[in-house]
Amino acid sequence: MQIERHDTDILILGTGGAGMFAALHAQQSAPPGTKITIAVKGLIGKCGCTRMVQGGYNVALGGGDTVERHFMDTINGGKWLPNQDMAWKLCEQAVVRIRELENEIGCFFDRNPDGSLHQKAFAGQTADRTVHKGDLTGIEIINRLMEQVLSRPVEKLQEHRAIGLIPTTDGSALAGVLMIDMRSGKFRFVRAKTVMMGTGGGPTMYKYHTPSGDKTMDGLAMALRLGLPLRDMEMVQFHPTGLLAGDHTKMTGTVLEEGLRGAGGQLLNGAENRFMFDYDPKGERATRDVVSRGIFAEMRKSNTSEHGGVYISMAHLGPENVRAKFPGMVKRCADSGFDLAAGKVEVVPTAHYFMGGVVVDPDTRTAMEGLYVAGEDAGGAHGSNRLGGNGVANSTVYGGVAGDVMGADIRRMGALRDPDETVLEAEIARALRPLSNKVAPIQPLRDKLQDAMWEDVGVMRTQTGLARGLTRIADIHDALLQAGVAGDNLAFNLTWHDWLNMASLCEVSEVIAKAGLARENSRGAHFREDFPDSGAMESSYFTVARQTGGTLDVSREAVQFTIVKPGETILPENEPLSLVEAAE
Amino acid sequence: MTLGLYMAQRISALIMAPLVLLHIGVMIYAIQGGLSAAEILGRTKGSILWFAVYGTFVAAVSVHGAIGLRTVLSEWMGLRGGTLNAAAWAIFALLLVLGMLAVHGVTAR
Amino acid sequence: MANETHMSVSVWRGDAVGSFQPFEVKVEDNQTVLDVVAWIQQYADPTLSYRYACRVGMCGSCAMMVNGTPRWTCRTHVKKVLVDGHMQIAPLRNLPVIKDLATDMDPFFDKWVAAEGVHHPTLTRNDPIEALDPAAEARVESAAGIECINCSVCYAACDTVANNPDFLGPAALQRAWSVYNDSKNADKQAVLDAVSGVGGCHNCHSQGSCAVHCPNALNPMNAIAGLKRETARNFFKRRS
Amino acid sequence: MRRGYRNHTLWVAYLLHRLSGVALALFLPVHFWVLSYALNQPEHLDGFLRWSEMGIVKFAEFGLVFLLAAHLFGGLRLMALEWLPWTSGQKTAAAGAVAASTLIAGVFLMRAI
Ligand SMILES: Cc1cc2nc3c(=O)[nH]c(=O)nc-3n(C[C@H](O)[C@H](O)[C@H](O)COP(=O)(O)OP(=O)(O)OC[C@H]3O[C@@H](n4cnc5c(N)ncnc54)[C@H](O)[C@@H]3O)c2cc1C
Ligand code: HEM
Ligand code: SF4
Ligand code: F3S
Ligand code: FES
Repeated sequence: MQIERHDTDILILGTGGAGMFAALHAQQSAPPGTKITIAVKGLIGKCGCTRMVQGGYNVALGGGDTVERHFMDTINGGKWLPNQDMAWKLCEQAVVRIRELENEIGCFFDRNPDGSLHQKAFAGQTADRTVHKGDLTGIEIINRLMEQVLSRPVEKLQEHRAIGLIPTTDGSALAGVLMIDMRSGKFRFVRAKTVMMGTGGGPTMYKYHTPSGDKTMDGLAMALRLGLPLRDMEMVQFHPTGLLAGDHTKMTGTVLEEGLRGAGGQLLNGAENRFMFDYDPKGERATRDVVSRGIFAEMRKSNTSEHGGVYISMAHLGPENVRAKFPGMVKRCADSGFDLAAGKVEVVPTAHYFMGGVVVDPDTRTAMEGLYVAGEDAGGAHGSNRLGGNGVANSTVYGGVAGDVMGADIRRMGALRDPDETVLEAEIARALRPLSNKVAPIQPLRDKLQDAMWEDVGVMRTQTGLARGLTRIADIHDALLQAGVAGDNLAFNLTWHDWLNMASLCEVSEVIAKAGLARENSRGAHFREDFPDSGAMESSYFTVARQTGGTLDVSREAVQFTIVKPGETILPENEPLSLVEAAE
Repeated sequence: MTLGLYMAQRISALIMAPLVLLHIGVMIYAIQGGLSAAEILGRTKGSILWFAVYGTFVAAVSVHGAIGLRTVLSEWMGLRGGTLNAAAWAIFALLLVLGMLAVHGVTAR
Repeated sequence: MANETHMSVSVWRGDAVGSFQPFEVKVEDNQTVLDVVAWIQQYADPTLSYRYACRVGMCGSCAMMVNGTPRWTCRTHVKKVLVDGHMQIAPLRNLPVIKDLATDMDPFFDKWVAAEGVHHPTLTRNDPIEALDPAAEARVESAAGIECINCSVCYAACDTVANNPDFLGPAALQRAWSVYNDSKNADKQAVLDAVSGVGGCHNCHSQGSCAVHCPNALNPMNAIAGLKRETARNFFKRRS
Repeated sequence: MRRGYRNHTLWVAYLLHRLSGVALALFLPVHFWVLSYALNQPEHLDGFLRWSEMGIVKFAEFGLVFLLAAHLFGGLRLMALEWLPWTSGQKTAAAGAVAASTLIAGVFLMRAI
């Protein structure tokens, strides 16, 4: 197999909030003449989830709100599992980043009549904090970033899929990244002094999921194969209201926004009765994880709608009001044949965000010299649960940090490093494997994996379920390794990429299930029916998974309360618990 | 098409608009009133006013038509660069020369 | 052939040269054109190439010609486009075809940048966020086109783009108009200069197909008219 | 390939404007030439006068006038659309009004023949 070799100085993987900010900041901070390359699985700015951000961007901008309060909400939301230094930097730097987005990048954010930024409160926040552009905040942020990146002298490798992080022969540092140029089907190995990975995780191994189709955990799978430690891998956030429109449409799983429930939307089971009050006194307005479990429990009782979910009903609020308040959602539902304003729409919990990720320090450095990780690929900032609005803040803040740090670090780095050719060859062989197998359809395997993860490693977990899940994943993985793809034309061969996607998903699914087994309590997004208790906060631990020599180990590490201890707060005395008026 | 060409085309159009309306008006009046061609010519010949009117029209239409056809030639026939500009100038010249000859015929005594 | 339970779908195969290939696809309840394309690739012909990402009308990467009309396929219900149980799917017009239904969108974005569809800052991250009246005329005008998802549907619908390879096209010009009207933008003249050249806004013949087909109901034609107006006004100002 | 995207009034208006413009640009030189041929040499004048009474010639000349009217109104519509900061509703209305007036002008001219 011929491979093309290519050199750069700073390589960035992914063009979400993390990747774009890394490129811009690296360009500002690196010494003149530094070559910067951005490689992405899709088109620049037109893939990934930052673009899909609806609700908005969390940042404390005064009016009573403070960075301290944002931080405390983040720690409480993450049930004391977050790496506190990362959470702090997230909250602190979000203030700078939002000014950068508004002033330098040119984003339009919604304003109050007096001209100040409009901010609202997502569930779990104690202040009106979320900056937004209607309910299409991500499009605004990414489009503006995209323009900036496109107009700068950054080398662009579009539709280049990273498939392997290649270390040096002695394993002390990263040499570069192996990619497939998807348009031609050729392999391209790119050497770089520093690489930032921002491929955005993406729990798309669940039957119902929200992220974009290009996200398939490639980054975490690569990090795993490189032997890097991954933390919080059991933490999969489910959004309670994904659209349910049947198995044969990609619309299924996509988010119906949080605001619907906030505005008074009711969840009804198959018998058209409200049920959320059976599970929580806040009813539909409970937090994401609680509502997701409520719906899941109802589904297990077979109290379901036509396609096996529940209904969300808005009609009692007046169809005209609903149409005026949620035009985007109403139109989207109408496009797939549902009347959100006057009828009821089937919904189901849907895998939304992955809190787990590569262990990094607050400067985005990993255990491997030359590799930096930011955004959804990095673990730590959110702990066991991510607040709505902290996702895009995280990716933009840490992408920028990575850019700055790489720009500085590269000054002390010498020549490009040479790769371990055996690892390189092994990665190529791995990718080529399906081409010599007997051709078999890949999608049925994906369906099977998604069922297994949804049923056994999903919203509610048990030891037996997780163990069964592991067997199912292993069987599917085996079947995948035997499945073949026709290799006569590798150019834009989506089926080959489906196979590669499945390989990443299988590898990471196993880690999720194993980490789920390792956490014998229920925290945030992780709920064990056999261990429903949250465990003592003071002795909180996080899981760390690491693959060495083909075996996967999951260990526990104690959370360091570097800034605040459970039961304490850094808010000044007499500060009110919440600045948000109780929901109307 | 650049801003300059655009402005030339729009300004020439604006100049022509009242002249064309006038011309159409005259023609309709002539027909309704049963004026013959000879009678019309009788009024226009030797008139500086009519010379100015038709002269301006011809100048404007030469500019306007040349730019207009230039656009069409480039969009529908794929002409580009020098060829395109040469064609436009040729059209301009043709319209101007023929037009001025006609104006001469209509207004010269 | 086509009946109640199945539809016949002709799909473009090849690049610039190629032909339509027929497929039989089962009709389902809630099915988008993208679902049809994906089903063909997953179950009927694994060599079919196309592009999508978000599947909910946010990323603008799934646009194709459906029965000769450019559309976002992930948000187009099959029922809307099926004619006598048949539909035809082709790659988006006016862009080079990479393979089958996937186009090279680079020219579209190159023009976006060439039209100065990029913010030119007046402030830095160290400055506080300015108070901006959301009802100010310029802000409203600027915001009118802001929700563009750069799907290139307008670009495909415009015959001027088809006939004139230099033409920057509706989306890029609309973005330029937003930038021009943004009070935070430093260099208004740069925008006007960028849209006044050989491929500039003055090539637009107000065909209106861009506005008719924009899936987000934006109106690039209006934005382009705005640019024509401002450049024309500026034409005299600069000369006097 | 089918071209479904062209089925709307603005596109049709564009095409009519262009076709009328091209037709004008083709006929006008002929018109000019005929005029100058007849009027610049006195010996041709009589022939011209007789010739201009012929129905077919009259028809052609009126065709020219009709094209001119259609193109004129189309062009004014376009410039109004470009330069007057109207809302889209007003624009549609204006386009409709112009279309109507073109029609009236056409009918009027036809009657005149
Ligand atoms: C529907 C939806 C709504 C959301 N709403 C909100 C919200 O309101 N507020 C909020 O804070 N957060 C929200 N989030 C979460 C938020 O989008 C993410 O937290 C954040 O944007 C992740 O940014 P990122 O840069 O890490 O990854 P992404 O933006 O996902 O980008 C990942 C990039 O990596 C590329 N990539 C993937 N694999 C490879 C590979 N192998 N090789 C090369 N490139 C690769 C992808 O194509 C993509 O360009 C939402 C998420 C979804 C899905
Ligand atoms: C009488 C007043 C006239 C007005 C108001 C007028 C207006 C216009 C306008 C605004 C355009 C630009 C169209 C576009 O960019 O899409 C145009 C184009 C054109 N005009 Fe005229 N015009 C007039 C007379 C004429 C005459 C007499 C001719 C004949 C030579 C003519 C020939 C053309 C041509 C060939 C085009 C190009 C068509 C196109 O680009 O689609 N016009 N006209
Ligand atoms: S203006 Fe509309 S059609 Fe054109 S790219 Fe933007 S969203 Fe798509
Ligand atoms: S379709 Fe094209 S011609 Fe102008 S009005 Fe839209 S850009
Ligand atoms: S897939 Fe993103 S717009 Fe259709």
